Amino acid sequence: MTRTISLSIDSRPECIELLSCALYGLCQLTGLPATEVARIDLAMVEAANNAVEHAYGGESGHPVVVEFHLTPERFCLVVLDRGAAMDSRQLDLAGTFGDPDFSDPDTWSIRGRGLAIIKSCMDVVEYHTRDGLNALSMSRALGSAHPA
Amino acid sequence: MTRTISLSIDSRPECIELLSCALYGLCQLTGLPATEVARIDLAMVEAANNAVEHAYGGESGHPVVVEFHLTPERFCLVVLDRGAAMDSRQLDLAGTFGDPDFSDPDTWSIRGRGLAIIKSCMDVVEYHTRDGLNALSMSRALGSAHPA
Amino acid sequence: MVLTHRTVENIDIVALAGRLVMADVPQVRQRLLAIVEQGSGKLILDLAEVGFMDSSGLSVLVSVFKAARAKSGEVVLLHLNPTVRSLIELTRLQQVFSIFDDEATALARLH
Amino acid sequence: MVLTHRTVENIDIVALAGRLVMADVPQVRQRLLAIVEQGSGKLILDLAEVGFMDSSGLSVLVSVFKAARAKSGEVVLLHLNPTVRSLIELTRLQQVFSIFDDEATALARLH
Ligand SMILES: Nc1ncnc2c1ncn2[C@@H]1O[C@H](COP(=O)(O)OP(=O)(O)O)[C@@H](O)[C@H]1O
Ligand SMILES: Nc1ncnc2c1ncn2[C@@H]1O[C@H](COP(=O)(O)OP(=O)(O)O)[C@@H](O)[C@H]1O
Repeated sequence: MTRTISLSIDSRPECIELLSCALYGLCQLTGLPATEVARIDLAMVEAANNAVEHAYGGESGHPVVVEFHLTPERFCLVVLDRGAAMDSRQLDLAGTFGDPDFSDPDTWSIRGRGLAIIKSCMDVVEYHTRDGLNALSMSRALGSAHPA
Repeated sequence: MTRTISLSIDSRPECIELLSCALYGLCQLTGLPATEVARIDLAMVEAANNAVEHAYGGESGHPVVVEFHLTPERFCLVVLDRGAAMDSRQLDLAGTFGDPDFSDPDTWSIRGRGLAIIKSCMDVVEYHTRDGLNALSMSRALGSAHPA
Repeated sequence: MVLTHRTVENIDIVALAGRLVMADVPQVRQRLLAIVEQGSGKLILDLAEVGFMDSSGLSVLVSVFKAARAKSGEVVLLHLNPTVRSLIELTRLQQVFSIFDDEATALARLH
Repeated sequence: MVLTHRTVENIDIVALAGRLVMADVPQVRQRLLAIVEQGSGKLILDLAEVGFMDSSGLSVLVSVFKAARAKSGEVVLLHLNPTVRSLIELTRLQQVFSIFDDEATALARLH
Protein backbone atom coordinates (compact mmCIF):
# COMPACT_ATOMS: atom_id res chain seq x y z
CA MET A 1 0.00 0.00 0.00
CA THR A 2 1.24 3.47 -0.81
CA ARG A 3 2.30 5.73 2.03
CA THR A 4 2.25 9.45 1.35
CA ILE A 5 3.57 12.53 3.10
CA SER A 6 3.18 16.01 1.79
CA LEU A 7 5.72 18.74 2.56
CA SER A 8 4.72 22.37 2.22
CA ILE A 9 6.80 25.56 2.35
CA ASP A 10 6.33 29.18 1.48
CA SER A 11 7.79 30.21 -1.90
CA ARG A 12 10.98 31.65 -0.39
CA PRO A 13 14.36 30.35 -1.58
CA GLU A 14 15.65 29.91 1.98
CA CYS A 15 12.86 27.44 2.77
CA ILE A 16 13.90 25.01 0.03
CA GLU A 17 16.66 23.68 2.30
CA LEU A 18 13.92 22.45 4.64
CA LEU A 19 12.50 20.35 1.80
CA SER A 20 15.95 18.86 1.18
CA CYS A 21 16.46 17.96 4.82
CA ALA A 22 13.06 16.31 5.08
CA LEU A 23 13.67 14.46 1.82
CA TYR A 24 17.00 13.11 3.09
CA GLY A 25 15.26 11.73 6.14
CA LEU A 26 12.49 10.19 4.05
CA CYS A 27 14.93 8.61 1.60
CA GLN A 28 16.17 6.43 4.46
CA LEU A 29 13.04 4.43 3.76
CA THR A 30 14.01 3.80 0.14
CA GLY A 31 17.22 1.92 0.90
CA LEU A 32 18.95 3.91 -1.87
CA PRO A 33 22.66 4.70 -1.48
CA ALA A 34 23.75 8.25 -0.62
CA THR A 35 24.84 9.12 -4.16
CA GLU A 36 21.38 8.23 -5.48
CA VAL A 37 19.67 10.20 -2.74
CA ALA A 38 21.79 13.21 -3.68
CA ARG A 39 20.54 12.99 -7.28
CA ILE A 40 16.94 12.81 -6.14
CA ASP A 41 17.51 15.80 -3.89
CA LEU A 42 18.99 17.69 -6.83
CA ALA A 43 15.94 16.92 -8.98
CA MET A 44 13.60 18.07 -6.22
CA VAL A 45 15.56 21.26 -5.56
CA GLU A 46 15.56 22.14 -9.28
CA ALA A 47 11.80 21.62 -9.42
CA ALA A 48 11.22 23.68 -6.26
CA ASN A 49 13.51 26.44 -7.58
CA ASN A 50 11.43 26.53 -10.78
CA ALA A 51 8.20 26.80 -8.82
CA VAL A 52 9.57 29.74 -6.82
CA GLU A 53 11.30 31.45 -9.72
CA HIS A 54 9.06 30.75 -12.71
CA ALA A 55 5.61 29.79 -11.42
CA TYR A 56 5.55 32.54 -8.78
CA GLY A 57 8.00 34.93 -10.46
CA GLY A 58 10.15 35.02 -7.35
CA GLU A 59 7.29 36.20 -5.15
CA SER A 60 7.03 34.86 -1.60
CA GLY A 61 3.72 34.13 0.13
CA HIS A 62 2.64 31.23 -2.07
CA PRO A 63 2.66 27.51 -1.34
CA VAL A 64 5.20 25.08 -2.80
CA VAL A 65 4.23 21.52 -1.98
CA VAL A 66 6.21 18.31 -2.44
CA GLU A 67 4.36 15.04 -2.17
CA PHE A 68 6.40 11.94 -1.41
CA HIS A 69 4.68 8.66 -2.36
CA LEU A 70 6.32 5.42 -1.35
CA THR A 71 5.63 1.79 -2.19
CA PRO A 72 8.11 -1.07 -1.84
CA GLU A 73 8.75 -0.98 -5.61
CA ARG A 74 8.71 2.70 -6.45
CA PHE A 75 8.79 6.14 -5.10
CA CYS A 76 7.40 9.26 -6.62
CA LEU A 77 7.84 12.97 -5.90
CA VAL A 78 5.29 15.52 -7.06
CA VAL A 79 6.16 19.21 -6.88
CA LEU A 80 3.02 21.34 -6.88
CA ASP A 81 2.40 25.06 -7.31
CA ARG A 82 -0.55 27.36 -7.97
CA GLY A 83 1.35 29.90 -10.04
CA ALA A 84 1.83 30.44 -13.78
CA ALA A 85 1.74 27.14 -15.61
CA MET A 86 4.65 25.97 -17.71
CA ASP A 87 4.20 25.24 -21.39
CA SER A 88 4.59 21.48 -21.11
CA ARG A 89 6.62 21.39 -24.35
CA GLN A 90 9.45 22.86 -22.26
CA LEU A 91 9.78 19.46 -20.67
CA ASP A 92 10.03 17.67 -24.00
CA LEU A 93 12.52 20.22 -25.31
CA ALA A 94 14.84 19.87 -22.32
CA GLY A 95 17.37 17.38 -23.53
CA THR A 96 20.86 16.26 -23.00
CA PHE A 97 23.53 18.86 -22.65
CA GLY A 98 25.49 20.18 -25.60
CA ASP A 99 29.21 20.54 -25.14
CA PRO A 100 30.14 24.04 -24.04
CA ASP A 101 33.12 25.50 -25.86
CA PHE A 102 35.95 26.76 -23.64
CA SER A 103 36.76 29.56 -26.05
CA ASP A 104 33.17 30.78 -26.49
CA PRO A 105 31.55 32.01 -23.24
CA ASP A 106 28.16 32.26 -24.98
CA THR A 107 27.99 28.45 -24.97
CA TRP A 108 28.55 28.27 -21.21
CA SER A 109 25.12 29.37 -20.11
CA ILE A 110 23.53 26.95 -17.76
CA ARG A 111 20.15 28.63 -17.70
CA GLY A 112 17.52 26.33 -19.15
CA ARG A 113 19.20 23.29 -17.65
CA GLY A 114 16.99 22.70 -14.62
CA LEU A 115 14.50 20.50 -16.45
CA ALA A 116 17.27 18.57 -18.19
CA ILE A 117 18.89 17.90 -14.82
CA ILE A 118 15.56 16.66 -13.47
CA LYS A 119 15.06 14.34 -16.45
CA SER A 120 18.56 12.95 -16.07
CA CYS A 121 18.07 12.19 -12.36
CA MET A 122 14.69 10.46 -12.45
CA ASP A 123 13.10 7.62 -14.48
CA VAL A 124 9.79 9.23 -15.41
CA VAL A 125 9.05 12.96 -15.40
CA GLU A 126 5.62 14.41 -16.25
CA TYR A 127 3.93 17.78 -16.00
CA HIS A 128 0.19 18.40 -15.65
CA THR A 129 -2.00 21.38 -14.90
CA ARG A 130 -5.51 21.09 -13.55
CA ASP A 131 -7.78 23.66 -11.92
CA GLY A 132 -4.87 26.03 -11.45
CA LEU A 133 -2.72 23.41 -9.75
CA ASN A 134 0.53 22.63 -11.59
CA ALA A 135 2.20 19.31 -10.86
CA LEU A 136 5.64 18.14 -11.92
CA SER A 137 5.84 14.48 -11.02
CA MET A 138 8.97 12.39 -11.12
CA SER A 139 9.48 8.85 -10.07
CA ARG A 140 11.98 6.09 -9.97
CA ALA A 141 12.02 2.39 -9.38
CA LEU A 142 13.45 0.92 -6.19
CA GLY A 143 15.31 -2.37 -6.32
CA SER A 144 13.03 -5.11 -5.02
CA ALA A 145 15.70 -5.84 -2.40
CA HIS A 146 15.14 -2.47 -0.79
CA PRO A 147 12.97 -2.20 2.28
CA ALA A 148 10.17 0.36 2.32
CA MET B 1 13.70 35.00 10.38
CA THR B 2 11.59 31.92 11.01
CA ARG B 3 11.61 29.18 8.43
CA THR B 4 8.62 26.86 8.39
CA ILE B 5 7.79 23.55 6.76
CA SER B 6 4.55 21.74 7.21
CA LEU B 7 4.31 17.95 6.98
CA SER B 8 0.97 16.32 6.31
CA ILE B 9 -0.09 12.68 6.41
CA ASP B 10 -3.33 10.76 6.41
CA SER B 11 -4.50 9.61 9.84
CA ARG B 12 -3.15 6.06 9.41
CA PRO B 13 -0.71 4.65 11.98
CA GLU B 14 1.70 3.41 9.29
CA CYS B 15 2.17 6.95 7.97
CA ILE B 16 3.52 8.27 11.27
CA GLU B 17 6.93 6.75 10.46
CA LEU B 18 7.11 9.17 7.52
CA LEU B 19 6.77 12.07 9.94
CA SER B 20 9.60 10.67 12.05
CA CYS B 21 11.92 10.26 9.07
CA ALA B 22 11.25 13.80 7.84
CA LEU B 23 11.73 15.14 11.37
CA TYR B 24 15.11 13.40 11.69
CA GLY B 25 16.26 15.06 8.50
CA LEU B 26 14.99 18.45 9.63
CA CYS B 27 16.63 18.16 13.05
CA GLN B 28 20.01 18.20 11.27
CA LEU B 29 19.40 21.95 11.09
CA THR B 30 19.06 22.27 14.87
CA GLY B 31 22.55 21.05 15.70
CA LEU B 32 21.07 18.95 18.51
CA PRO B 33 22.77 15.65 19.41
CA ALA B 34 21.14 12.36 18.42
CA THR B 35 19.82 11.59 21.91
CA GLU B 36 17.97 14.92 21.98
CA VAL B 37 16.59 14.38 18.50
CA ALA B 38 15.27 11.00 19.63
CA ARG B 39 13.36 12.68 22.49
CA ILE B 40 11.84 15.23 20.14
CA ASP B 41 10.85 12.43 17.79
CA LEU B 42 9.22 10.61 20.70
CA ALA B 43 7.22 13.71 21.65
CA MET B 44 6.06 14.17 18.06
CA VAL B 45 5.12 10.50 17.65
CA GLU B 46 3.09 10.57 20.88
CA ALA B 47 1.25 13.67 19.69
CA ALA B 48 0.60 12.19 16.26
CA ASN B 49 -0.59 8.93 17.83
CA ASN B 50 -3.03 10.92 19.95
CA ALA B 51 -4.36 12.76 16.91
CA VAL B 52 -4.97 9.47 15.09
CA GLU B 53 -6.30 7.57 18.08
CA HIS B 54 -8.21 10.17 20.10
CA ALA B 55 -9.00 13.11 17.81
CA TYR B 56 -10.05 10.87 14.90
CA GLY B 57 -11.02 7.79 16.94
CA GLY B 58 -8.67 5.62 14.88
CA GLU B 59 -10.38 6.54 11.61
CA SER B 60 -8.22 7.02 8.50
CA GLY B 61 -8.93 9.61 5.81
CA HIS B 62 -8.28 12.69 7.93
CA PRO B 63 -5.27 15.03 7.90
CA VAL B 64 -2.60 15.04 10.59
CA VAL B 65 -0.26 17.97 10.10
CA VAL B 66 3.04 18.73 11.81
CA GLU B 67 4.46 22.22 11.43
CA PHE B 68 8.18 22.66 12.04
CA HIS B 69 9.20 26.26 12.82
CA LEU B 70 12.90 27.04 13.07
CA THR B 71 14.83 30.10 14.19
CA PRO B 72 18.47 30.13 15.29
CA GLU B 73 17.36 30.26 18.96
CA ARG B 74 14.35 27.99 19.07
CA PHE B 75 12.38 25.42 17.28
CA CYS B 76 8.76 24.61 17.61
CA LEU B 77 6.58 21.70 16.48
CA VAL B 78 2.82 22.05 16.17
CA VAL B 79 0.70 18.93 15.68
CA LEU B 80 -2.66 19.81 14.14
CA ASP B 81 -5.86 17.86 13.67
CA ARG B 82 -9.50 18.62 12.77
CA GLY B 83 -11.01 15.90 14.93
CA ALA B 84 -12.53 15.85 18.41
CA ALA B 85 -10.86 18.42 20.62
CA MET B 86 -9.11 17.43 23.83
CA ASP B 87 -10.22 18.85 27.14
CA SER B 88 -7.18 21.03 27.69
CA ARG B 89 -7.15 20.18 31.40
CA GLN B 90 -5.79 16.78 30.30
CA LEU B 91 -2.53 18.53 29.56
CA ASP B 92 -2.33 20.12 33.01
CA LEU B 93 -3.24 16.84 34.68
CA ALA B 94 -0.55 14.88 32.88
CA GLY B 95 2.29 14.91 35.36
CA THR B 96 5.30 13.02 36.39
CA PHE B 97 5.08 9.29 36.63
CA GLY B 98 4.16 7.52 39.83
CA ASP B 99 6.20 4.48 40.75
CA PRO B 100 4.59 1.27 39.50
CA ASP B 101 4.56 -1.53 42.04
CA PHE B 102 6.09 -4.82 40.84
CA SER B 103 3.62 -6.85 42.87
CA ASP B 104 0.48 -4.97 41.71
CA PRO B 105 -0.12 -5.18 37.93
CA ASP B 106 -2.89 -2.57 38.20
CA THR B 107 -0.21 0.08 38.76
CA TRP B 108 1.66 -0.86 35.59
CA SER B 109 -0.72 0.70 33.12
CA ILE B 110 0.99 3.06 30.76
CA ARG B 111 -2.16 4.41 29.17
CA GLY B 112 -2.52 8.10 29.90
CA ARG B 113 1.22 8.63 29.68
CA GLY B 114 1.51 10.09 26.19
CA LEU B 115 1.00 13.69 27.30
CA ALA B 116 3.36 13.26 30.26
CA ILE B 117 6.04 11.93 27.91
CA ILE B 118 5.52 14.94 25.65
CA LYS B 119 5.82 17.35 28.56
CA SER B 120 8.98 15.68 29.78
CA CYS B 121 10.64 15.88 26.34
CA MET B 122 9.92 19.52 25.46
CA ASP B 123 10.31 22.90 27.21
CA VAL B 124 6.88 24.40 26.55
CA VAL B 125 3.73 22.46 25.61
CA GLU B 126 0.40 24.15 24.86
CA TYR B 127 -2.94 23.10 23.41
CA HIS B 128 -5.42 25.35 21.60
CA THR B 129 -8.56 24.83 19.57
CA ARG B 130 -9.88 27.36 17.08
CA ASP B 131 -12.46 27.01 14.30
CA GLY B 132 -12.31 23.23 14.56
CA LEU B 133 -8.53 23.11 14.28
CA ASN B 134 -6.78 21.59 17.29
CA ALA B 135 -3.14 22.45 17.82
CA LEU B 136 -0.69 20.91 20.26
CA SER B 137 2.43 23.03 20.15
CA MET B 138 5.69 22.17 21.77
CA SER B 139 8.97 23.97 21.61
CA ARG B 140 12.46 23.95 22.92
CA ALA B 141 15.39 26.30 23.04
CA LEU B 142 18.47 25.69 20.94
CA GLY B 143 21.90 26.53 22.34
CA SER B 144 23.09 29.76 20.76
CA ALA B 145 26.11 27.82 19.52
CA HIS B 146 23.90 25.74 17.27
CA PRO B 147 23.62 26.63 13.60
CA ALA B 148 20.17 26.99 12.13
CA MET C 1 8.58 -5.33 12.70
CA VAL C 2 10.45 -8.63 12.53
CA LEU C 3 9.93 -11.15 15.32
CA THR C 4 12.24 -14.15 15.87
CA HIS C 5 11.28 -16.82 18.38
CA ARG C 6 13.28 -19.63 19.95
CA THR C 7 13.05 -21.64 23.16
CA VAL C 8 15.82 -22.51 25.62
CA GLU C 9 14.88 -24.99 28.37
CA ASN C 10 11.26 -23.96 28.57
CA ILE C 11 12.05 -20.23 28.40
CA ASP C 12 10.84 -18.31 25.35
CA ILE C 13 13.29 -15.88 23.82
CA VAL C 14 11.85 -13.43 21.32
CA ALA C 15 13.98 -10.92 19.42
CA LEU C 16 12.18 -7.93 17.92
CA ALA C 17 13.68 -5.77 15.18
CA GLY C 18 12.47 -2.42 13.87
CA ARG C 19 10.35 0.34 15.33
CA LEU C 20 7.86 -0.76 17.98
CA VAL C 21 5.16 1.84 17.39
CA MET C 22 1.40 2.15 17.09
CA ALA C 23 1.32 0.75 13.54
CA ASP C 24 2.89 -2.52 14.76
CA VAL C 25 1.04 -2.86 18.03
CA PRO C 26 -1.88 -5.11 16.97
CA GLN C 27 0.36 -7.65 15.24
CA VAL C 28 3.11 -7.73 17.87
CA ARG C 29 0.70 -7.90 20.79
CA GLN C 30 -1.14 -10.82 19.23
CA ARG C 31 2.05 -12.78 18.47
CA LEU C 32 3.61 -12.22 21.88
CA LEU C 33 0.39 -13.12 23.70
CA ALA C 34 0.18 -16.33 21.66
CA ILE C 35 3.75 -17.23 22.65
CA VAL C 36 3.01 -16.63 26.34
CA GLU C 37 -0.23 -18.59 26.02
CA GLN C 38 1.47 -21.61 24.48
CA GLY C 39 4.66 -21.45 26.51
CA SER C 40 5.72 -21.46 30.14
CA GLY C 41 5.02 -17.76 30.70
CA LYS C 42 8.74 -17.15 31.06
CA LEU C 43 9.79 -14.77 28.33
CA ILE C 44 12.96 -12.89 27.44
CA LEU C 45 12.38 -10.01 25.03
CA ASP C 46 15.57 -9.14 23.20
CA LEU C 47 15.20 -5.53 22.05
CA ALA C 48 18.73 -5.05 20.69
CA GLU C 49 17.35 -4.28 17.24
CA VAL C 50 14.49 -2.07 18.39
CA GLY C 51 15.73 1.44 17.73
CA PHE C 52 12.59 3.27 18.72
CA MET C 53 9.54 2.59 20.87
CA ASP C 54 6.58 4.80 21.78
CA SER C 55 4.11 4.54 24.63
CA SER C 56 1.83 2.27 22.61
CA GLY C 57 4.77 -0.11 22.11
CA LEU C 58 5.43 0.01 25.81
CA SER C 59 1.79 -0.87 26.45
CA VAL C 60 2.36 -4.11 24.54
CA LEU C 61 5.21 -5.04 26.86
CA VAL C 62 2.98 -4.34 29.84
CA SER C 63 0.07 -6.40 28.62
CA VAL C 64 2.34 -9.30 27.73
CA PHE C 65 3.87 -9.13 31.21
CA LYS C 66 0.37 -9.20 32.73
CA ALA C 67 -0.46 -12.32 30.72
CA ALA C 68 2.81 -13.94 31.84
CA ARG C 69 2.15 -13.03 35.46
CA ALA C 70 -1.28 -14.66 35.22
CA LYS C 71 0.63 -17.91 34.50
CA SER C 72 3.10 -17.18 37.33
CA GLY C 73 5.70 -16.27 34.73
CA GLU C 74 7.66 -13.14 34.06
CA VAL C 75 8.85 -11.01 31.16
CA VAL C 76 12.39 -9.63 31.30
CA LEU C 77 14.07 -7.31 28.84
CA LEU C 78 17.43 -7.82 27.17
CA HIS C 79 19.75 -5.42 25.32
CA LEU C 80 17.97 -2.08 25.47
CA ASN C 81 19.32 0.61 23.23
CA PRO C 82 19.69 4.06 24.88
CA THR C 83 16.50 5.52 23.38
CA VAL C 84 14.34 2.63 24.51
CA ARG C 85 16.02 2.54 27.91
CA SER C 86 15.33 6.21 28.46
CA LEU C 87 11.64 5.75 27.62
CA ILE C 88 11.40 2.93 30.13
CA GLU C 89 13.16 4.98 32.79
CA LEU C 90 10.99 8.01 32.03
CA THR C 91 7.87 5.94 32.68
CA ARG C 92 9.59 4.25 35.66
CA LEU C 93 8.82 0.79 34.33
CA GLN C 94 12.32 -0.39 35.26
CA GLN C 95 10.55 -1.03 38.60
CA VAL C 96 8.53 -3.73 36.84
CA PHE C 97 10.77 -5.10 34.11
CA SER C 98 14.12 -6.56 34.99
CA ILE C 99 16.64 -5.42 32.40
CA PHE C 100 19.69 -7.44 31.37
CA ASP C 101 22.67 -6.92 29.14
CA ASP C 102 23.46 -10.56 28.52
CA GLU C 103 21.29 -13.53 27.80
CA ALA C 104 22.92 -15.92 30.29
CA THR C 105 22.04 -13.67 33.24
CA ALA C 106 18.50 -13.23 31.94
CA LEU C 107 18.11 -16.99 31.61
CA ALA C 108 19.48 -17.50 35.13
CA ARG C 109 16.86 -15.09 36.49
CA LEU C 110 13.99 -17.03 34.93
CA HIS C 111 15.25 -20.52 35.82
CA MET D 1 27.22 30.06 3.00
CA VAL D 2 30.63 30.94 4.45
CA LEU D 3 33.21 32.53 2.12
CA THR D 4 36.92 32.75 3.01
CA HIS D 5 39.26 34.80 0.84
CA ARG D 6 43.04 34.95 0.64
CA THR D 7 45.56 35.90 -2.03
CA VAL D 8 48.72 34.04 -3.08
CA GLU D 9 50.99 35.91 -5.49
CA ASN D 10 48.21 37.80 -7.22
CA ILE D 11 45.93 34.78 -7.43
CA ASP D 12 42.69 34.92 -5.43
CA ILE D 13 41.75 31.78 -3.54
CA VAL D 14 38.20 31.61 -2.22
CA ALA D 15 36.89 28.73 -0.15
CA LEU D 16 33.11 28.31 0.03
CA ALA D 17 31.40 26.26 2.71
CA GLY D 18 27.78 25.14 2.87
CA ARG D 19 25.10 24.60 0.25
CA LEU D 20 25.46 26.69 -2.89
CA VAL D 21 21.80 27.04 -3.83
CA MET D 22 19.30 29.62 -5.01
CA ALA D 23 18.95 31.22 -1.55
CA ASP D 24 22.68 32.03 -1.49
CA VAL D 25 23.09 33.04 -5.12
CA PRO D 26 22.66 36.84 -4.83
CA GLN D 27 25.14 37.19 -1.97
CA VAL D 28 27.76 34.77 -3.32
CA ARG D 29 27.57 36.16 -6.86
CA GLN D 30 28.08 39.69 -5.59
CA ARG D 31 31.03 38.82 -3.39
CA LEU D 32 32.80 36.74 -6.01
CA LEU D 33 32.30 39.35 -8.72
CA ALA D 34 33.75 41.99 -6.37
CA ILE D 35 36.82 39.80 -5.79
CA VAL D 36 37.35 39.31 -9.52
CA GLU D 37 36.77 43.03 -10.10
CA GLN D 38 39.36 44.08 -7.54
CA GLY D 39 41.85 41.30 -8.23
CA SER D 40 43.82 39.92 -11.14
CA GLY D 41 40.93 37.89 -12.56
CA LYS D 42 42.77 34.69 -11.62
CA LEU D 43 40.60 32.83 -9.14
CA ILE D 44 40.74 29.42 -7.49
CA LEU D 45 37.41 28.33 -6.01
CA ASP D 46 37.92 25.75 -3.29
CA LEU D 47 34.66 23.80 -3.04
CA ALA D 48 35.83 21.15 -0.55
CA GLU D 49 33.19 22.24 1.94
CA VAL D 50 30.38 22.65 -0.57
CA GLY D 51 28.27 19.55 -0.09
CA PHE D 52 25.52 20.43 -2.51
CA MET D 53 25.07 22.74 -5.48
CA ASP D 54 22.11 23.28 -7.79
CA SER D 55 21.95 24.78 -11.28
CA SER D 56 21.51 28.28 -9.87
CA GLY D 57 24.74 27.82 -7.90
CA LEU D 58 26.42 26.61 -11.06
CA SER D 59 25.21 29.73 -12.85
CA VAL D 60 27.18 31.80 -10.32
CA LEU D 61 30.37 29.94 -11.21
CA VAL D 62 29.69 30.57 -14.89
CA SER D 63 29.06 34.29 -14.49
CA VAL D 64 32.13 34.70 -12.32
CA PHE D 65 34.18 32.89 -14.95
CA LYS D 66 32.82 35.22 -17.63
CA ALA D 67 33.84 38.25 -15.57
CA ALA D 68 37.32 36.75 -15.07
CA ARG D 69 37.64 36.01 -18.77
CA ALA D 70 36.76 39.64 -19.56
CA LYS D 71 39.95 40.51 -17.64
CA SER D 72 41.89 37.76 -19.43
CA GLY D 73 41.76 35.73 -16.24
CA GLU D 74 40.35 32.29 -15.45
CA VAL D 75 38.40 30.52 -12.74
CA VAL D 76 39.48 27.00 -11.77
CA LEU D 77 37.84 24.65 -9.31
CA LEU D 78 39.52 22.83 -6.45
CA HIS D 79 38.41 19.87 -4.32
CA LEU D 80 35.01 18.92 -5.71
CA ASN D 81 32.99 16.53 -3.63
CA PRO D 82 31.33 13.71 -5.59
CA THR D 83 27.86 15.31 -5.66
CA VAL D 84 29.16 18.60 -7.01
CA ARG D 85 31.45 16.85 -9.46
CA SER D 86 28.59 14.83 -10.86
CA LEU D 87 26.48 17.97 -11.38
CA ILE D 88 29.35 19.59 -13.28
CA GLU D 89 29.87 16.49 -15.39
CA LEU D 90 26.13 16.18 -16.05
CA THR D 91 26.09 19.72 -17.45
CA ARG D 92 29.43 19.08 -19.22
CA LEU D 93 31.00 22.17 -17.68
CA GLN D 94 34.21 20.26 -17.01
CA GLN D 95 34.92 21.37 -20.59
CA VAL D 96 35.06 24.94 -19.30
CA PHE D 97 36.33 24.71 -15.74
CA SER D 98 39.65 23.07 -15.03
CA ILE D 99 39.28 20.93 -11.93
CA PHE D 100 42.13 20.22 -9.51
CA ASP D 101 42.63 18.08 -6.45
CA ASP D 102 45.50 20.03 -4.96
CA GLU D 103 46.14 23.70 -4.60
CA ALA D 104 49.73 23.68 -5.84
CA THR D 105 48.71 22.34 -9.24
CA ALA D 106 45.84 24.83 -9.46
CA LEU D 107 48.25 27.69 -8.65
CA ALA D 108 50.74 26.44 -11.27
CA ARG D 109 47.99 26.49 -13.90
CA LEU D 110 47.16 30.14 -13.20
CA HIS D 111 50.75 31.39 -12.93
N1 LIG E 1 7.46 25.29 -12.43
C1 LIG E 1 7.45 26.07 -13.54
N2 LIG E 1 6.43 26.93 -13.76
C2 LIG E 1 6.44 27.72 -14.85
N3 LIG E 1 7.39 27.71 -15.80
C3 LIG E 1 8.43 26.87 -15.64
C4 LIG E 1 8.51 26.02 -14.51
N4 LIG E 1 9.65 25.29 -14.63
C5 LIG E 1 10.23 25.69 -15.76
N5 LIG E 1 9.51 26.64 -16.40
C6 LIG E 1 9.84 27.26 -17.71
O1 LIG E 1 10.72 26.38 -18.41
C7 LIG E 1 11.97 27.04 -18.69
C8 LIG E 1 13.11 26.06 -18.55
O2 LIG E 1 13.25 25.70 -17.18
P1 LIG E 1 14.63 25.12 -16.64
O3 LIG E 1 15.06 24.02 -17.56
O4 LIG E 1 14.43 24.74 -15.22
O5 LIG E 1 15.69 26.28 -16.78
P2 LIG E 1 15.88 27.66 -16.02
O6 LIG E 1 15.11 27.62 -14.74
O7 LIG E 1 17.34 27.71 -15.80
O8 LIG E 1 15.37 28.69 -16.98
C9 LIG E 1 12.03 28.19 -17.73
O9 LIG E 1 12.82 29.26 -18.19
C10 LIG E 1 10.57 28.58 -17.56
O10 LIG E 1 10.13 29.40 -18.64
N1 LIG F 1 -5.03 14.90 20.20
C1 LIG F 1 -6.02 14.59 21.09
N2 LIG F 1 -7.30 14.80 20.76
C2 LIG F 1 -8.28 14.48 21.60
N3 LIG F 1 -8.08 13.95 22.83
C3 LIG F 1 -6.82 13.71 23.22
C4 LIG F 1 -5.73 14.02 22.36
N4 LIG F 1 -4.61 13.70 23.04
C5 LIG F 1 -4.97 13.21 24.22
N5 LIG F 1 -6.32 13.21 24.37
C6 LIG F 1 -7.08 12.80 25.56
O1 LIG F 1 -6.20 12.86 26.68
C7 LIG F 1 -6.06 11.56 27.30
C8 LIG F 1 -4.64 11.36 27.77
O2 LIG F 1 -3.78 11.26 26.65
P1 LIG F 1 -2.36 10.56 26.76
O3 LIG F 1 -1.65 11.13 27.94
O4 LIG F 1 -1.67 10.70 25.46
O5 LIG F 1 -2.64 9.04 27.08
P2 LIG F 1 -3.26 7.86 26.22
O6 LIG F 1 -3.21 8.22 24.79
O7 LIG F 1 -2.38 6.71 26.56
O8 LIG F 1 -4.67 7.72 26.73
C9 LIG F 1 -6.50 10.59 26.23
O9 LIG F 1 -7.00 9.39 26.78
C10 LIG F 1 -7.57 11.38 25.49
O10 LIG F 1 -8.81 11.32 26.15
